[in-house]
Amino acid sequence: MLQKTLMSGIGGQGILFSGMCLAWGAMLEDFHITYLPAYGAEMRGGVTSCTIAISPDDEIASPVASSPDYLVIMDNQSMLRLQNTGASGSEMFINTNMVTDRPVRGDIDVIEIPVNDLARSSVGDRYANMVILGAFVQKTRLIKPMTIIDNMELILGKQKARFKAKNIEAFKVGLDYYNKEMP
Amino acid sequence: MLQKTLMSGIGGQGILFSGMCLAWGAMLEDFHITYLPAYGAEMRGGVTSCTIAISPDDEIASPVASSPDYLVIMDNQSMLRLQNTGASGSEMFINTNMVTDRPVRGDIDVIEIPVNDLARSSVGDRYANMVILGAFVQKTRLIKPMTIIDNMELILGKQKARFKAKNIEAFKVGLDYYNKEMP
Amino acid sequence: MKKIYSRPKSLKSAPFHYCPGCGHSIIHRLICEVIDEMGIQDNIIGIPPAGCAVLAYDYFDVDMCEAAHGRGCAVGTGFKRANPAKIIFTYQGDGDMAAIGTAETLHAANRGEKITSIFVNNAVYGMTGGQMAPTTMLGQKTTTSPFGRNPDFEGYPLKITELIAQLPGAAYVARTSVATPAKIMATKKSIRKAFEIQVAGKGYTLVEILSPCPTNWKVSPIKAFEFLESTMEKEFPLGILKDVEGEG
Amino acid sequence: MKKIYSRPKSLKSAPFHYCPGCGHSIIHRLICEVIDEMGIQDNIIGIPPAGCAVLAYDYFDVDMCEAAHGRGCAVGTGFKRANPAKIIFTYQGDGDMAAIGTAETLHAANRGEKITSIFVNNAVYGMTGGQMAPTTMLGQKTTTSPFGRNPDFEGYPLKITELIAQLPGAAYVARTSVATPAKIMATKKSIRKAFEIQVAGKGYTLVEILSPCPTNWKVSPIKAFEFLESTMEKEFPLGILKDVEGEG
Amino acid sequence: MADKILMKGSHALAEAAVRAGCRCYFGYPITPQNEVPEYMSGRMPEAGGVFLQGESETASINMVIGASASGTRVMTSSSSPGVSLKQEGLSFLSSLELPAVIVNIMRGGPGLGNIAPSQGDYYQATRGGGHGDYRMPVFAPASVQELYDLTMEAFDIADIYRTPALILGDGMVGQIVEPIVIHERAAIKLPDKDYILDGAKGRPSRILKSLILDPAKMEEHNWKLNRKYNLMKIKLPRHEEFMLEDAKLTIVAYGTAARIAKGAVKRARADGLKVGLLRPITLWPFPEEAVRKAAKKTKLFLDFELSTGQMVDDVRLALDGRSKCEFYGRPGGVVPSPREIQRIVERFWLQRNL
Amino acid sequence: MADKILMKGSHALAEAAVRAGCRCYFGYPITPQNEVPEYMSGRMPEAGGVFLQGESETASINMVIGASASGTRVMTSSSSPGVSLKQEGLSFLSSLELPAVIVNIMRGGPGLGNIAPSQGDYYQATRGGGHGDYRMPVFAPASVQELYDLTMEAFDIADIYRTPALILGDGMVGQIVEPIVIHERAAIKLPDKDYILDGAKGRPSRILKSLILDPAKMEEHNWKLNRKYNLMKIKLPRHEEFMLEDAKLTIVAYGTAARIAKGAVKRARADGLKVGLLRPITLWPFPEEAVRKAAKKTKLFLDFELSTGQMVDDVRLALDGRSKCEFYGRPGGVVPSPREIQRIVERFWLQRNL
Amino acid sequence: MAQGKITIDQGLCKACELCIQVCPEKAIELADHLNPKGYHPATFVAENCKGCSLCAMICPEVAIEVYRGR
Amino acid sequence: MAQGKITIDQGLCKACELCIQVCPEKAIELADHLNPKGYHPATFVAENCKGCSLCAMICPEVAIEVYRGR
Ligand SMILES: Cc1ncc(C[n+]2csc(CCOP(=O)(O)OP(=O)(O)O)c2C)c(N)n1
Ligand SMILES: Cc1ncc(C[n+]2csc(CCOP(=O)(O)OP(=O)(O)O)c2C)c(N)n1
Ligand code: SF4
Ligand code: SF4
Ligand code: SF4
Ligand code: SF4
Ligand code: SF4
Ligand code: SF4
Ligand SMILES: [Mg+2]
Ligand SMILES: [Mg+2]
Repeated sequence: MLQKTLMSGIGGQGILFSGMCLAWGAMLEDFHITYLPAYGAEMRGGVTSCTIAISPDDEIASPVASSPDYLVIMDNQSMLRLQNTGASGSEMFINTNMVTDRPVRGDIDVIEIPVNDLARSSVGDRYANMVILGAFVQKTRLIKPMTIIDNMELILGKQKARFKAKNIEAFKVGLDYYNKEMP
Repeated sequence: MLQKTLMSGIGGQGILFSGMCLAWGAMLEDFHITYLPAYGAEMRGGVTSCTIAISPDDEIASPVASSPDYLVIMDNQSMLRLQNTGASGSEMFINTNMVTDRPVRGDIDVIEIPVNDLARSSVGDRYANMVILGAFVQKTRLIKPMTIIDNMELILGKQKARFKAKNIEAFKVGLDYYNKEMP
Repeated sequence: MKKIYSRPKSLKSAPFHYCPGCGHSIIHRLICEVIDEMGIQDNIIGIPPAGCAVLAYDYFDVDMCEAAHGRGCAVGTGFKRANPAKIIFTYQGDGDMAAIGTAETLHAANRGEKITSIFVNNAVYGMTGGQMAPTTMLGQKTTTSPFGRNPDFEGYPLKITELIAQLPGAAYVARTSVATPAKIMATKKSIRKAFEIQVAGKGYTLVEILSPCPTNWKVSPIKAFEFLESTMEKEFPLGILKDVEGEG
Repeated sequence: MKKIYSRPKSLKSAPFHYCPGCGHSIIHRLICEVIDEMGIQDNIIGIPPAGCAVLAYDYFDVDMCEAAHGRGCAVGTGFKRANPAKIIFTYQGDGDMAAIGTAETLHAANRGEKITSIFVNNAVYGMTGGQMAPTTMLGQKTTTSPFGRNPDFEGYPLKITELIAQLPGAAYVARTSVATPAKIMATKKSIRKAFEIQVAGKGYTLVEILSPCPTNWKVSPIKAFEFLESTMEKEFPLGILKDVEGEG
Repeated sequence: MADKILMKGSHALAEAAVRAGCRCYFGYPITPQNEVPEYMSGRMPEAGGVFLQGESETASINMVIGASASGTRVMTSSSSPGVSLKQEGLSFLSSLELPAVIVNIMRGGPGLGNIAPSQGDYYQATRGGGHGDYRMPVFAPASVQELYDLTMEAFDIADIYRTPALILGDGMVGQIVEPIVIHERAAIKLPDKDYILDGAKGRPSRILKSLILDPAKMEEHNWKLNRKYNLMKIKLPRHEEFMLEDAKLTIVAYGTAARIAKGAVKRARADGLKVGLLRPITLWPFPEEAVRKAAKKTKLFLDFELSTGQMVDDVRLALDGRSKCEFYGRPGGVVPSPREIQRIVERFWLQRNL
Repeated sequence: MADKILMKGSHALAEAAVRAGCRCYFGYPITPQNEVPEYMSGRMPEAGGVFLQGESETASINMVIGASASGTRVMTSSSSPGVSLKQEGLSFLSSLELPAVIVNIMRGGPGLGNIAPSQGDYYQATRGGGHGDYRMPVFAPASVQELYDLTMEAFDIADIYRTPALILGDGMVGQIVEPIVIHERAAIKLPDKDYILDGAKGRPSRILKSLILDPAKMEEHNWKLNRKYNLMKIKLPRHEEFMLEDAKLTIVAYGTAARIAKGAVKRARADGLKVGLLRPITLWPFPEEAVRKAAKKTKLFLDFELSTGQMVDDVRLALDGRSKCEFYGRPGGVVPSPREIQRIVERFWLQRNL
Repeated sequence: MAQGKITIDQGLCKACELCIQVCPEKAIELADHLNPKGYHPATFVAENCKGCSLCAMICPEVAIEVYRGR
Repeated sequence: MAQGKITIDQGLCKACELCIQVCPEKAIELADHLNPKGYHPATFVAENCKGCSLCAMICPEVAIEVYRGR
């Protein structure tokens, strides 16, 4: 079944790359996928987001998510802007270190993760985006975690290949956190 | 019946003004008329020409003369260019002082007038265009000669009104020449 | 204690959409201060560009008319010719004024159009994401000069202000910077001078203002202001290049 | 006796369509003489303008590609970038180069495009019937400045050549005239120099040539040549404005 | 007849503009319409208006934007290649909803083409050669008098609908000299210009902009413009009918082509063929109703243009299968004679044994 | 799957150009297509080609003319307002019969509009927004892979027919990232370029010009171009059919709109409504035959565009009264969901009780 | 000797730190908390402000008002 | 002392008289007859031509060829 994920954060949090990892993973698992970054006016240091659509059987019609099944929220501006877009019954992953508010609505699942703390206490703050991705994949199982771990080099591309280890490590931190801390 | 006249000369011979006089005259006699100057590429010192269409009853469809009923030829280049355009049975007025060639075809009337001589020996060379117009009007009777004479000031417009007398005189020289010299 | 500095009244209260440390909003403020001090808020018309300042009309509380990219000086000419009593200013970036708008700018200056151009030179195309501008420094890396600007292929930083200064139609031409509070004050003085000379009907007036673009220079605001002073001001010397009223 | 002067071989035999006493055909001949002397007829590409010289390809026996009005330098840039081994020249009038083509010309020069522009300045729009050009003299009557060019409204004769001379990308910039046989010889020298510097890959080269337009100046050819020397050369001083190879 | 005078098309156009209250003209020379700026350069100062020769067509159309935004009646004129350079500006004028009169005296194309009469810019004029969803009223005069009258009216329509309006002529209409009657503009009530920028004195400051970043708001603007265009489609279509009552074959032609077609119709009628002419005077909005009405009687339509066929789309769209529409064209500046069109008509007449 | 990679639309387009042998790129930045020049600025030097950022769109298209005339494969790209500035140049390219690939990644318009996906430039692309009688092939990709494939092919078609060819995308197609397979260009036989200017060595000198002062000769040229366009009308039309076999209602949509429509078709089919999709891949020449074929079974057509309605003209022209064609549009950058289009389809289905 | 003080609109501040950089009296610092925009806003800390207005002069957000007097 | 002569292509000449103007030896005049273009073409008259080529240099129609020698 078609599943759409919307990931959002402020510039520099690397949320677009998290989305790319998910997209690559899904592609490598032979799903139909589209990845659409929000472009343009948001450029100015503000919120950046991307939408990943994943479908097992069908080509994807619209890459836009009018009401996504999953949301990943890395900062409070994104929270304020996106809290009402999720489909009812959708799951929202929150970076509790940056997100102070909480969605008022009660019809969605909220998964809270102290992403920056986890990152800082391991690989480093800049890898927060991979931490939350780890937790996200582990919970949603949209793709297999190993797909990302095994193909990190390919996903990073030549220029960035040297960051492979740290990205994988951060990703695992997220995985483990979810396994340990979450019911 | 619709009658089309094509007048042609080299820049400076004032043939466009002769055409304008004919057009004004015809309009003042309540004919339908159009006047179309050949514009553009000819600009460069070369041949200039204009087409005057005159119709007693009907609006004029095309201001262009594919095969004019009358031609007025002021110089030899015009002759070479236009000798074959006239309808068969058309009349061609030639300035013998400048036109050395003659049309080969035998199906048109040729009226020869030493226009520059007549002008020089009266008002002056620059008025050659009015001399040939005088002869033209006298022969063709497309309009009444007096219409042009009476309205010369109007036709010339404020700026050029001072040339009224000479233009009329030259026009008359043409009239008289035709009356005297032509059968 | 009494308030000695607060927001100019011709500057709307809307928060700026510019990036942290951007020079545009500083320059907006200066223009508004001059408008207030000259008391011309109800007699001036501004023409924002296509550029990061495209939304300038959300900040200036004066009549504002958008111009197509590069055409500010032509639109300004239209306004001034139609209604000479009004004070007209165009607000243009380096791409807008020195690339696509080269002809419109140069000819407005040459005709001595009685308008003022505020030319914000940040050495890149800010709005579109940091492509090379005619004013980009040699060696400077941008998204369309990834190996650094190479004079053999991309030419040299274009000093259109120096060119305009030579046109008889130009009455006041200055280059300033916002690198320090002192230079910001000087910039304000030049803007005022330009407006005054326009009002006096002496000709075309231009103030080029060197301004930071931390985002596309990919440095912090503080580093950007340093770069402005240490590097850009070397390539683009500050000063009053022309003043029909003699000084400078 | 032996023939010491005859028609250059790269000049086709077609009679010119230009008016009596027009400078264009003199300049055509000079370019062809240089092409012959340098032996580059089979390695040069010419770009005629929209202007009285629009039909130049009927006279030059070399590869020629028409350009839209004002865009000669952009088309020339395309040719040179695609095929740097070729020698490229644009042939442009004052309206073509200094009005609608201002941006294309200035930026080609600033990029140091290795092309040569032959800029024929006759102070009017010849082809279209004598409208005002950016280079029209103050007070000069044209079909669109019937009361004479007034600097307050139409600005000043634009010296785009002086502006280009200041751009680092420009390698050779000269202004000459065809007013006398001697000046015609000097013009030919400048054209050759420009081509040579282009071949040497030093940068953009420009030769502005003051040229008569008897038809639109509404005077005889002889009067036109006098006006050229007595008036136009005063407003547009002759000389080599720039030469990277030092001289002048 | 004292009040009848001889005037060249392009001069009549320019004089009409001045008498319509046009007080700013910005343009760049190009044949075959140089007579317009030339006339304006002498006439505007008399009328206390502004004539300015822009450094290009691009500059000129943007000057038009400034003048229009300050509430002045303004015009620019050019010919085909120059009009192509104005397309961005026309798109802006349309989105900003600024009135202005634009003149295109078409020449042969594409490219530099030539300066002979042609009708190759019909699509550009009626479909918006610029970017985005916009249209503008397009008037196609066929005589000097009509050129005068429509130009005058175009200024009112531009003000009423806050839109650029286009006069689409060809070299012939611009160059031809015919008798015309010069009259003053009709005194009609116009909406007051509450959008103009003249300094925010005693009122809040105003903004004129076409940038609308929010897609939802941009869409609203698009539909707003669209409603305006639909209103124009009801109010503006205009055409001339000539011998249509009993026509079995209807020629559809505009401008110079229509003059020639009219001559052909007379000739055909003289030979007893029931032929008529439908001449669109507005090209956009296209007189669809008139075409459909004619289709009630007419078996065959013949669209005749000085092009390879552009308006024929609109005739067929109007017919929507009701009758067939053939095409005959002479592009590139060739002006056929009424006799030639008569022969074409006869050929179809026989082939379809009408 | 090893050879499948993820790529952004605009990067795929640029890479396809390079692999198609494009060795000159001239362009000017404008959102939403900046990724094309940015990619080219890094990639072209690698490929031994030329990347040059022009001082404007006008300059860029004229640089394209020079490069094409010297026999090089060349491309320029822009978005709506920038493409309006290229119209004169496109008219010249067409008349000079010079091959080139032009890219328009459309944004919301008219005017400055916005940078969201839109399809408001259909008319400009298919009717020749420039002056004179010309057309050019227009390709409308709907996915990243198709963007890659069509761009590559556009270069061949441009060379074969000696014409500029246009890639017409929208912000969505340019920004979307999808899996694609990078393949090399097909080795097809191309006519040799006997028109190029590279110095008259061992051959007579050549002239490239679009000025043809003699109307008779200009007309010849117009008809010559027209014959070429008619040939393209036979050879080039291309479209995709989706569930058309038994469709009682056929949606016609291209590009991003077609993707959404396809989603709507699936949903409608799930509810048992016999709905199909006809997706034009070439907008000019328009797949008229395909539309007429579909009309044999389909009672009702629904044209869906991200505009106020432009392609709908071509659908109706193709139908010529055979069936009715309704229109639904979302201009300004709004991207509706498949669900929304499904509802529109249902409404028509009921109204017409199909 | 002149006394001064400033007020900083915490909502407008984007933490560019330019005011901190130019303040001769080190009278400004970034706060620890985040403002709604997600920045650590500048705050007025010291007593020794001279009301020289340098901070206000350079603040890109026009977030600073300056007071002076005894 | 150097002797010269010139030939003028009468068909090309447009009677601009520039050659006449520049000839130091007054060796050129306009003919009385008209050429096909309608101009009185320049013609070489005098014997004292020095072959200085000034006429050829300025002739806009490239109508003049120059010879020199004894
Ligand atoms: C005709 C046209 N071409 C291109 C663009 C895209 N565009 C918008 S702003 C801009 C340049 C911005 O740079 P600059 O003028 O230096 O202003 P800045 O953003 O740096 O302040 C460009 C290329 C456009 N809007 N219109
Ligand atoms: C886009 C465009 N605008 C205008 C014209 C008309 N036009 C052709 S040549 C020309 C100017 C001619 O003047 P100049 O460049 O000085 O050359 P000259 O004829 O004087 O040698 C103009 C305006 C055109 N062909 N294309
Ligand atoms: S991109 Fe640069 S110029 Fe634009 S707002 Fe940001 S900092 Fe300012
Ligand atoms: S109009 Fe002037 S420039 Fe043109 S050919 Fe005649 S004289 Fe020469
Ligand atoms: S006014 Fe001067 S001293 Fe006071 S905070 Fe600002 S910069 Fe510092
Ligand atoms: S200068 Fe203004 S925006 Fe920057 S940190 Fe200080 S108060 Fe905040
Ligand atoms: S060569 Fe010299 S002397 Fe002989 S005719 Fe010519 S100008 Fe006179
Ligand atoms: S210069 Fe040439 S064209 Fe002029 S008169 Fe002498 S020979 Fe004739
Ligand atoms: Mg900039
Ligand atoms: Mg000129």
